[in-house]
Amino acid sequence: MTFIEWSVDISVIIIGLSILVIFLRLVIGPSIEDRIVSLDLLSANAIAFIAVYSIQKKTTTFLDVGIIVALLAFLGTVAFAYYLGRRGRE
Amino acid sequence: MSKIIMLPILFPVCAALIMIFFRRSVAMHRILNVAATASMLVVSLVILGSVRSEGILSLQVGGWEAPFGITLVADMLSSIMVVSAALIGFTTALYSLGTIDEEREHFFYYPLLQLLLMGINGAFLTGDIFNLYVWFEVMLISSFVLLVLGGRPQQLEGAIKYVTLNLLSSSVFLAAAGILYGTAGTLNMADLAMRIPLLDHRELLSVVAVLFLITFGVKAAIFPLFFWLPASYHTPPVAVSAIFAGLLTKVGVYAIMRFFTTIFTHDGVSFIHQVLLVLSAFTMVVGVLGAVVQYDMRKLLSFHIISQIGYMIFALAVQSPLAIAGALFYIVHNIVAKTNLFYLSGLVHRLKGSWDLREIGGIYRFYPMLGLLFLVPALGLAGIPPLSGFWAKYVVIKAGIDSEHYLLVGVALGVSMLTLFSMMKIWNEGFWKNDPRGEGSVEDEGYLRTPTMKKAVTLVPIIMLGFLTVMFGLWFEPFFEFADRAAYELLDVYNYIDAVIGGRS
Amino acid sequence: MYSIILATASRYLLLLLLMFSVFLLFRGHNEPGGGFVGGLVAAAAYALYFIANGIEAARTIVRFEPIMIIAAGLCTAVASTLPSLVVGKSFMTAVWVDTGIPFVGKVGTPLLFDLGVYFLVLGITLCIIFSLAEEDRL
Amino acid sequence: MLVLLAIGYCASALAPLLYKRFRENFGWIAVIFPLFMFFGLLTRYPQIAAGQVIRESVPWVTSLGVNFSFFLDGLSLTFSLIITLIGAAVFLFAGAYMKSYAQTGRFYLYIGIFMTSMLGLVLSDNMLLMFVFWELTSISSFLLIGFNYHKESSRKSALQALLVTVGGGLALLSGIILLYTVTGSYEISSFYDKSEMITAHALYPAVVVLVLIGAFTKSAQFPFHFWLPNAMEAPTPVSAYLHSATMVKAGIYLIARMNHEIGGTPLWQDTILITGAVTMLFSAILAFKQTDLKRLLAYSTLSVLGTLVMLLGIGSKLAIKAFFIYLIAHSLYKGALFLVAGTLDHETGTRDVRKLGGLYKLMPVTALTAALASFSMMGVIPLIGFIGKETVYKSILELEYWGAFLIAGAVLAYALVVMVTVYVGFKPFWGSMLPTPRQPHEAPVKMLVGPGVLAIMGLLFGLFPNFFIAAMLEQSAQSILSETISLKISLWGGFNLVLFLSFLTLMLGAVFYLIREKVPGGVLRVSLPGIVRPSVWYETAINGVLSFARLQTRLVQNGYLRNYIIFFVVTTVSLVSFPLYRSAEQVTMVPDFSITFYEGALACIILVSTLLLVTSKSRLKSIVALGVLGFSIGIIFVIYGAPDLGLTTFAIETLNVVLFVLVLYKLPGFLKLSGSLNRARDAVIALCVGCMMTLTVLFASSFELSSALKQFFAETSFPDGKGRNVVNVILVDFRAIDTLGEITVLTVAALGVFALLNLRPGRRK
Amino acid sequence: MTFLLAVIVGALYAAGTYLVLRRSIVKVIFGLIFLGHAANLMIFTVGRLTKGVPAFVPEGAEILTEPFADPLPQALILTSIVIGFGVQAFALVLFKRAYLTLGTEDLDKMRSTDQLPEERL
Amino acid sequence: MIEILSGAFLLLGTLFILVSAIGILKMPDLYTRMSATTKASTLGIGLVLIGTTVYWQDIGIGFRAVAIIIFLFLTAPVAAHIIGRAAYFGKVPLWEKTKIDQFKERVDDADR
Amino acid sequence: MNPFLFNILLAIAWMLLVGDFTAGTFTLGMVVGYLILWFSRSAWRETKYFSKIPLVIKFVLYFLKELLVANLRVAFDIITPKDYMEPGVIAFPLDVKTDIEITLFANLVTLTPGTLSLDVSPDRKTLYVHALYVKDAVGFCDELKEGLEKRLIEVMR
Ligand code: NA
Ligand code: NA
Repeated sequence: MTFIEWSVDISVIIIGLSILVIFLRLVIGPSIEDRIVSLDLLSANAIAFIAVYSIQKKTTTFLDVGIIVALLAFLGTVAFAYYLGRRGRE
Repeated sequence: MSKIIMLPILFPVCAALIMIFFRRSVAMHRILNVAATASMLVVSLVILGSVRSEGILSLQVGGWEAPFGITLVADMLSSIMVVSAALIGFTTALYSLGTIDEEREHFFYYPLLQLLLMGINGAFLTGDIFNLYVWFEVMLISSFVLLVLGGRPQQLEGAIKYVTLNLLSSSVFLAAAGILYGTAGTLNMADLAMRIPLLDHRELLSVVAVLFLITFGVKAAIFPLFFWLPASYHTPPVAVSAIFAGLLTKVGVYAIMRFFTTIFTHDGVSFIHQVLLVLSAFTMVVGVLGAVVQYDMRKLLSFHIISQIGYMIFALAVQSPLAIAGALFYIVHNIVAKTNLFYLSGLVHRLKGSWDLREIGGIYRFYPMLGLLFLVPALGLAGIPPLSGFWAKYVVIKAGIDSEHYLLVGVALGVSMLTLFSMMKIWNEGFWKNDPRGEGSVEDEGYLRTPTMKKAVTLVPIIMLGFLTVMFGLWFEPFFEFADRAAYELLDVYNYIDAVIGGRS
Repeated sequence: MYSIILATASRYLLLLLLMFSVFLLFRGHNEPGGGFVGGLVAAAAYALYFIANGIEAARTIVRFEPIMIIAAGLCTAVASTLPSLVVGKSFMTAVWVDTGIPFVGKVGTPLLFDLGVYFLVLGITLCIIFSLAEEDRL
Repeated sequence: MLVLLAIGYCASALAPLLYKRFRENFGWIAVIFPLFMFFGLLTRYPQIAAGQVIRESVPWVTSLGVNFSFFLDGLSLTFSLIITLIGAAVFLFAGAYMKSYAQTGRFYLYIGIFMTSMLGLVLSDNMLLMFVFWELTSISSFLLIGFNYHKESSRKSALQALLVTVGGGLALLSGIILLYTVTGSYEISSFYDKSEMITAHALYPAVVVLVLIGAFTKSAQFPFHFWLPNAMEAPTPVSAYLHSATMVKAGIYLIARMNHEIGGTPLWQDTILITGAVTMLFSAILAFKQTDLKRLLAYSTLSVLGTLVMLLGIGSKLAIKAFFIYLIAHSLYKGALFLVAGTLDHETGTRDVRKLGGLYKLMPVTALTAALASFSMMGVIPLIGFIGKETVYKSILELEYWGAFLIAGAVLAYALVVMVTVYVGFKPFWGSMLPTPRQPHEAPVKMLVGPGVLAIMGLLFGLFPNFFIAAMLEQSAQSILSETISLKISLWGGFNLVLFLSFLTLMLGAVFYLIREKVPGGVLRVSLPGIVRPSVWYETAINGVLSFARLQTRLVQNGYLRNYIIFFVVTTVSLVSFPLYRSAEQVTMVPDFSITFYEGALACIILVSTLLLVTSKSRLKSIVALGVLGFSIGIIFVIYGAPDLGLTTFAIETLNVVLFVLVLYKLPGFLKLSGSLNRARDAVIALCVGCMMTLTVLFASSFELSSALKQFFAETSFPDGKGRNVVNVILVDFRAIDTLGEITVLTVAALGVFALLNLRPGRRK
Repeated sequence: MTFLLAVIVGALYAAGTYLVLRRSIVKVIFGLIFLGHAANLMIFTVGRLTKGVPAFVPEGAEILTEPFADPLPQALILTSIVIGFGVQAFALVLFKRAYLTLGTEDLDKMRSTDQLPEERL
Repeated sequence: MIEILSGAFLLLGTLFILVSAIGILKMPDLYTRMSATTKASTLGIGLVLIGTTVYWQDIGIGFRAVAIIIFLFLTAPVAAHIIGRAAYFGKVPLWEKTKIDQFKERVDDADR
Repeated sequence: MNPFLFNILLAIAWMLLVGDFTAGTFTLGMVVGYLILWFSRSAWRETKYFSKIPLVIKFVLYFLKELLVANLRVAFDIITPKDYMEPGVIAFPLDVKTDIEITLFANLVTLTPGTLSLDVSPDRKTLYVHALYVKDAVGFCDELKEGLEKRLIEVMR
């Protein structure tokens, strides 16, 4: 096992762990904003995971998925904020 | 020649496209809609003619040979169904001219009608299971929108049930198609017909078959999956109810027919025929009992749809060539008669301003021709000779007796009594009885003031379909020949396989 | 809830997202992407713009009635099926032009079809979002 | 004969138009039509009398063995002549009688259709064709009974008659089909030689029962008789024609027609004998308490119909002879009397016998007609009715076992009929004059000719029976018994037991009349307990069906969406479980259990967020959970080599969030609506579904899948599809038509949303 | 992982079923979405899992060689996802309109179209 | 050599990601959680992407990675801003040890 | 920014995305970029193009340093059990004026760990910042003004 393979494996585990931790925050909340932030963070971690996974599987095709996730996660977050804003107004 | 079979799919989408582009010009929508359905009718008749003379037509879409691409297949069954769809499309196009309000026309009523027909035609013509799913969805979503167009509370309420239950069935369809690919490795119907008998794990295909049965059962509105139908069919404008009543459930029946005669014929599914027999009895009975207690004309007619589906399913479950032919003829007869009855109920409503039979009456006295026009499909539906329904009923019952399903035959006969009973209920209450609000009420005058043109376009479809009901009855032999041939084609799968995989394109 | 920060950012992001959507569209035949995703991303761009700047601004920037975009998309997709008939092939058979162009690769009716899908998806998403947003204001 | 029928239907269709043109004298024009047919058929009389059978066949639905095949033999000729002759009388009569009704044109239309169908019925050689006409007579009868449709009682009676006769018709239809199963043909003439084969067949009892139910309902035999008195709601010409002379005889025709082919067995003979006898007696007794002219006649008709059926049941040569004579006699006198009743009703405005009397002076011709017909009905020499009665008694007396009982019953029934006759034929005309709602005077010629001719024919036939009818009846009898009978009819049989019985009958009749006159009115209102009245059975059945239907519909179509879904789910699970259980045996390979860390984490996230969503009480939390779920599924797609799917999932999930956000804050927060019991039930159902799907997935992926498609796409995607992204090539090329459908779905969805939001009540754009 | 995915599919189906049986229309929508996910994932699983090898013809190669993920189920799922998106969007808006028009989110109160004649007010 | 560099980037990046994950779990209130973590993860992802680029040594990949990084750096703060603001207006409480709150007055003004 | 320049930039971005630097790609990028710009032209009212590349580079480096340092500081705080935080919400008076300046500034503030732009006042004069380490409000503001804001204004004007 080369260093890169080793570090990839480690990275995958660490990212997986972080994802679980962030997900825990999503589950416990307490505020809805906490959950939204966690969701945003989860998608960010998904990008990292995809990047590492593309090295692990030696395929570049996955990276484009990362771009999409980055672009869209932001829209999702903004949409939630929009909702919160409206909720506040009414 | 086989290229012609894509036209029933291409015409509607093109027509719809043009209409959407020229959104504001409702007059153009109207003309185009009638023109498109009329030409679809012509095309479908040509297809039927060439299937009759040349045998099964198949078209490998995209030029990819079966089973790799998607094949469109027009065999006798499909062509008959497409002709029926085009016919109802055409009559509904006319009927809509006289009955649909301008608001709805502005909000894409006609394009939606076209796309509905596109979905229906696609479902009839495709030879690929997943493609069938797609056409089902096209049909379904168009029907959703047509159902709610106008946004009245009743429509929305009915639509919730319609949409939810149909989406559930779609989800089952999808799952079934997925498992089918996962077990058989192909989605082409002919290929499946060829492969399934050779597979080792056929039992799993019985699971798939049951799932398909469920999903098509929902579309066909068989017991106990029909609840969406009576909950919603009476809510949209009657032109919409009519086309739904005529065509949508029949697509489900068509699919059951196709799947359980062409694809799933291995012994593992024989229990499904037993299931179908039982369900068909319940469908007939529950449907007709639902009908006899109704006073809303459209509700009454809606429950009847279910009951009549029972007959078709019964015949399908019997599976003899005669039974299949009978089922097919039953479908066509029912499409014609049922749509016509809905048209008529619309006319009655126009005259009397109510759907409730208790509130109206006296039509026969002042509009005797309307009475006659009603009696033709009503008695036809009840199976009174020499109208079309008699032959339909006769063939189904004959097939039942031949296969010694006496109990079910008894049920079918009893149900036909109740059908007559409920049809005569409409007759007694709506036509014979005096109008409880006195004669010549305001609505009558309202009707009399409608322009002659509008009256004509509502009456022409009714007369056309009534004429067909009579024709089917009096001139039954040629129609039955078609049905008979379709039945033989269906039961002899090799024709179908040969036409699709054989690579004629 | 207008925010300068979001509004300003959204103008730049709009361009980036649109660009990326076109990129996805053209490249989809060879790599991940295609008309659907392209259209969806384009729609996402406008959705973002709408949330940040309001519905009028979004309508102005889209310039066309979403329904017309749908029609155009559907038209393109349907039109792409017609060359097959002209050349006498089976319905919807792909027809390719001999010379390709860089990055996109071979040009043919499937690409046109994908382009139609792109516009259609964009149109329908916009149609839905705009309708909802406008209803909301009333 | 097909041509004859076609002319008949065309003529009927023209009736309303012609009526508009001629109005006043339409009766005279209308009568041409039945007379034309009558004489047309009469021209065949010599051939038939000579023993010929005229056949004709035009193909119809050959593949199902149904053709327009007709035959004219003695039996059908007898019936055809009765139909057209009485038809002529009625058509003429109605011309005047119906003047007070609106829409007389329609009346002629229906009655014309009826007459033609009735002719078709008796002329058909093909049983299915006969059935077609059979049903047509039921329908035209329905329309005619309900002719006074503004009256509820008319509508009810019409429906009742229709249901009973059509119901019986359905039984007949099944009988016919069974008969086809046995013989392979619908042609009655082809059954002729197969009699033994039919009676020996296992289906034979079913055939008999079904055919007889058909016949009994049509001919109003007990217990299906109740519709006939109610059918008197029809205008009187209709009652005279359909419900006395012709349509109700269709069943009798059928029994007579099938007597040779499927009869001759104890089952057949006993059934019709007993049914006929019961009907004869029972309805005569019921006649006792009637006061309405037409109902009196109706019950007497029932009694006669019973007698006719009974005679067929006896089945001896003499009985058949009696059958024919009585058939003709009854048609003549009952037709006449009904028309007389119509005249009375028309002139006086009432049909209550208690209110009629002494009209002789005002209506002498009518009175004479009535008297003539009544004498025939009472069986007074020298009218044909007398011969009829004598032969009936004789044939009963021939019976060995039943004879004694039957003769007593027959005498009793006949005596009651005599009483009815007195009421209808004599009481209104003789005695003291009673005031009536309308001022009566002699009826117009049109109303006199018909009954007059019928009554006179009764006399002529009685005086010269052999000259007029014997030859035809011989041939008819032959078609029933298939042996030659020499029918020598004589008016006078000498002083014997039969003559004594005739005398006794008249005396008894007189006694009954006197008793009826003396009893207080209250007795007449006493009715039988419901349990022995089939009309009550009918009502109970209809109401029972209706309330069951209501109950069932409320139970099944109850409006609760979740109940519908439960039906759906439970059906699915229970139907799937059976083949799923069986397919478990075919599982050979254990699925892949290996799990990496991140897969486990992913699964954990999916499961937890699912749980989160299911239990969530906040909408936004649900959307967040849904987002997590969607993204996780996207990641699964990516991990397993489907980046395009991943891309699409991410994009759609995000847009879904936007949509949800736009829609959802208008929607309410979650309320806990279901009780815990419901939730537990739903949870169990849901778990069943889950298990089912899990097992299905496991089973389905437990073997190698070899797909030719996968290989094909891999090999042709780039060379032929010009694309390296195989998925995309599939979408836009291999399966492009799927995509076309799919974008159509999207288009419609968008239009739908647009319309839903912009087109709604109270909002204009 | 096939096993795990099978369990996930089952869980999604169960959750979807449970949710569509609720009385609140919002939950029903969530249920429908769940069922959509479940069906897609099911097709994916049943179409056999192949890890990390997407179906792309590599640069320079003419054909794709094993192992690679079966592209057909992917195409099917893609189609169904997009169809599901359209249909769900419509359903969502429909449910919203129904709520606003009928003034209730409780499905048990939406029974008027099914009521028998004598039950109507 | 390249592989080692790449691996180092990956590990460093994932370390930041882990830190931010812990941060979001551990920090006392929403604002501190956001403040602390969004950028750490952004930085971490940036590092991971650089590691990926280094590994592939492909210009296309490189620019895609750069595109993601730019995009993240563009969107992350906007997202944080918009949620933080919504939270504040939505009355999500501050940590009780928060010293100063100069925003409160304006929000209260707006409320009035 | 000049639309034409922006068009070129977009074309370059396109080439970057595509990873192919030929004339064909550039042309296609120009076409795509032009279409996009044309499609969304109403979003563009301003602005002027800048050419202070060295300033930009200097600014970026400064920012990266800040970013790294701040990140480490927070990371330390997170992984050690003890909290050193003294959070607060500060009203920061803005000198930057234009949309783009305000946006950039606010984002950069957010990106530096420990600080989070909450809102810009409607009159665009104040930026409300949540910060983790606030000794005193005035000191915090001065630090930010002298550091980030000043450099940003240098670059932008
Ligand atoms: Na694609
Ligand atoms: Na972020």
